[in-house]
Amino acid sequence: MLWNLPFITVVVLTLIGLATVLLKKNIIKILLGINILESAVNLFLIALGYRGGGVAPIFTLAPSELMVLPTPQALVLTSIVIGVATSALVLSFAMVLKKRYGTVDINKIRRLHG
Amino acid sequence: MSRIVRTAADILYPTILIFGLYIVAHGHLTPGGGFQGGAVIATGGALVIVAYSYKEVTGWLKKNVLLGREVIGLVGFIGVALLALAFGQVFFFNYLAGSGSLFGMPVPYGINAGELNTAGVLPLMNFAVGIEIWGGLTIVILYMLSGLEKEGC
Amino acid sequence: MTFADFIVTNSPALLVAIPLFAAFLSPVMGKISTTARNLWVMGMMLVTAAIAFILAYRVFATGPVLYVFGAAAANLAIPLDSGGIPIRIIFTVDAMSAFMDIICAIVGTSVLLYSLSSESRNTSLEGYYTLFFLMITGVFGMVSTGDIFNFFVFLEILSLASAGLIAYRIDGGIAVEAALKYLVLSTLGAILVLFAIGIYYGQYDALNIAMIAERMQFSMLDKIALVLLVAALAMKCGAVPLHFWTPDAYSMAPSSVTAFLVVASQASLYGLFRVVFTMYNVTMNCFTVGWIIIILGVLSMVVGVTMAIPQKDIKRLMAYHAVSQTGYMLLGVGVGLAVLGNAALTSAYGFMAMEGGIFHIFNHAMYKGLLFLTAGAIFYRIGTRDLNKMGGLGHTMKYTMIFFIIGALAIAGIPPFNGFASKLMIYESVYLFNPILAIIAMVVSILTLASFVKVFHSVFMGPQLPEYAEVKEAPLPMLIGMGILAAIVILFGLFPQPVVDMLVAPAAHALADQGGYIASVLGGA
Amino acid sequence: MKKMFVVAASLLILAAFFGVMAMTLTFGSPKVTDMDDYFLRHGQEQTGSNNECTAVVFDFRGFDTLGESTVLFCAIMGAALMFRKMQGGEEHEDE
Repeated sequence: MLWNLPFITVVVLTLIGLATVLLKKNIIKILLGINILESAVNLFLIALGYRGGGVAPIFTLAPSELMVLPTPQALVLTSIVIGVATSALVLSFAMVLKKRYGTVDINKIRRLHG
Repeated sequence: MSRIVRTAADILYPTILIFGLYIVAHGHLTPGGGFQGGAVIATGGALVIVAYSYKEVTGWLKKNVLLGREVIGLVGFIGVALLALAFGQVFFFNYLAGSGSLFGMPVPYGINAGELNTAGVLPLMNFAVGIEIWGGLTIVILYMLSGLEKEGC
Repeated sequence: MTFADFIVTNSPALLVAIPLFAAFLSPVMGKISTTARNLWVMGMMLVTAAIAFILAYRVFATGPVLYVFGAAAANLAIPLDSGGIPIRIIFTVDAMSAFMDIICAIVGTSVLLYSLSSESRNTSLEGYYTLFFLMITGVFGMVSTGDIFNFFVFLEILSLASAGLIAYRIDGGIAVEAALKYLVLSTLGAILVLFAIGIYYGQYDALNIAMIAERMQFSMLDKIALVLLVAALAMKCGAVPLHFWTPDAYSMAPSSVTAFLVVASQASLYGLFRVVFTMYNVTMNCFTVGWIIIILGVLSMVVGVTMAIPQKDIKRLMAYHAVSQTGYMLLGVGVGLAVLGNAALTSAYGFMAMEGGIFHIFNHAMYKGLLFLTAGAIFYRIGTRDLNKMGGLGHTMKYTMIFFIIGALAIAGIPPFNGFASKLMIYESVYLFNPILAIIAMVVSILTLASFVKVFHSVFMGPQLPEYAEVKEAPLPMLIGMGILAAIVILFGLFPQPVVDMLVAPAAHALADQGGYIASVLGGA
Repeated sequence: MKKMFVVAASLLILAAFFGVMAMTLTFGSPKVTDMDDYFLRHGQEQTGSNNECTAVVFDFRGFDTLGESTVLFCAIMGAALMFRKMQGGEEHEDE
């Protein structure tokens, strides 16, 4: 069903992201998987708010009064910034681990066993 | 980096700065706002850091100043919101919109050309967030570089 | 409007605004001087705790308190021209939220007092206090909010601040490894929560919990959202299939942070209860979902305690016990949920089970916090967590030993400590529901006692070891911090009935009463 | 390759989940839009902002935005702790 293409893309992106997180051993690749998942959820949210033929909800010289829903855009903005913050923290951790262990492979740095 | 890259970065940095500030200032009229504008400005900072080396950059991008910018932005944001309590209103109440004072011009409803002096506390919050993101995203890059620097790899 | 009125009216906003403000200015205070920073963090913590108590008093006296951010009036949940829908972020503080606020305020205050001296040997303490205040903000926000996206934002604040603090003592990378594990799992959980939020938004165009509950139809999509939320929040609270981050994070974090991480996990537990009770309630099949939660609880109890017994590391051992105790809360509240649709059974034992589970949340935060703080005091003095290297500390660390005994007896459910009061309620009510579950719970309790007797013996008993002859008692602020928690453990153990009547029963009824929650936001009904 | 199997199975279940999600929702015509219609109708007069996204971000849901700035602040303080200069007397327990 072609008109649901954005949602199908969300499904595909989610599966790619989850497979990356679960199967890859490199911390950087895991982080990339998380970022793909975040993109999927952002696309999901923004696709929920689309109204056929609508324009961006900005009244400054808008071409038409039919506008898409503004709330998902606000939610996605929040979600993107949170994603950036998470990536920054994960990358800092990865750098410290690289410095202490000399590798970013989670199988080689596993000294905790739980 | 080579002299060409450094010169280009020198020329581009003020341009990026002004463009980012434009995005921040027009956040309530056009697409954009504090986060987007702050991120654009931080890109300028990243460009300078890439063009020069970490040691040269720390001369004029000081961590304490950037952290101060971050704190000023956040305190400004929460302060603007808390000021509503001082006026006897609810936290986050938009006490400037339509008041006739700063940023308080009444707006014509519907589609219009836009007027900078509107939207109450929204531009103030945009500026606060813009300053915060400017300091925040730059300082993260500096922290990571300092981690590399100590290791020497 | 007098100052007192002002504080009372705006208490839900100040509850979050003041710790945020304290966190933002802590780095600046750290640049001024150490004394200024300590005074600042302690003063701000006391103000926050005072506001939490004022708010809780108001909630228990007058019913749910609303706070609408940015509206013309603080309790104007539905704008007059909106046609009956809430549009802004609303803090809905009912008795259950106020109950969690009290826990967070008490544990936060004593832990902060404790960390004034326990962390004093480390660097970058302003970063430590900043992140600690952000954790407090996260817990207060999560338990007070009535908006599901706001819940997600505070969940992320809590995850990132906790991850930063778990990695605080870098410790050759082990602590960072634990923090990385915690952060990756939390982020995955948060993404699942965000998917669920998207599903609700797409179907009902609402983000307010009461509004979603009002419009809930329990379609296929709602079932998916329920699964996503339960999986994510059960992982965050450390229930068994996904508990493996708990021992790592709890053992590698500084002890003061670990004591507060217990409260942080319970905030996720609160979120889980809020989702199943307030958003779904009887529209879903309560019996099935209740049994799922009961099974999670029983698994957590059994696996937690069996994993705890062979541990050699005192904090890892306590962390597995934390998983096990979380199982009791899930068991009690799960039984309450399983019989929710049936009025006769609910009044017979359902409410009692829920009260037991909720009371156990409080008690667990107190005694487990106390135990982690004693472990931290031991570590502060002798610098190891390995049980085999300890011994004979009872000769020198007498107060710490007394506090440890109090905590250990409370976690094992021995009268007259508070663990007994809540476990007794869980045993009695669960026995009426299904005797086997009650027997499992009692056996787990006995194993817990055995495990702690072993720990007590190897840490405090025996002859004084020569390498620890110079060991002194823990410093005074740490003793005061532990003393506050120990006093509450004893007090609530001696007089459980007034506490249950005043705090726990209103919380349980508020949780079960979906109609009341919706009516407090949307009016009417 | 037991792990691969487990991962593949869980991914298949999730694919079914999200497949249902993708098929149930319709793109381009949201069913209920009352909250967003309120923002579009009244946002301009209540906040004075032409950009309704900014109105939602900073006014109607301003508290979320404060939380979001705070999340970034958390990450920055966490990174600052990671790259701090450690001194000799700090607690550690590397066995």
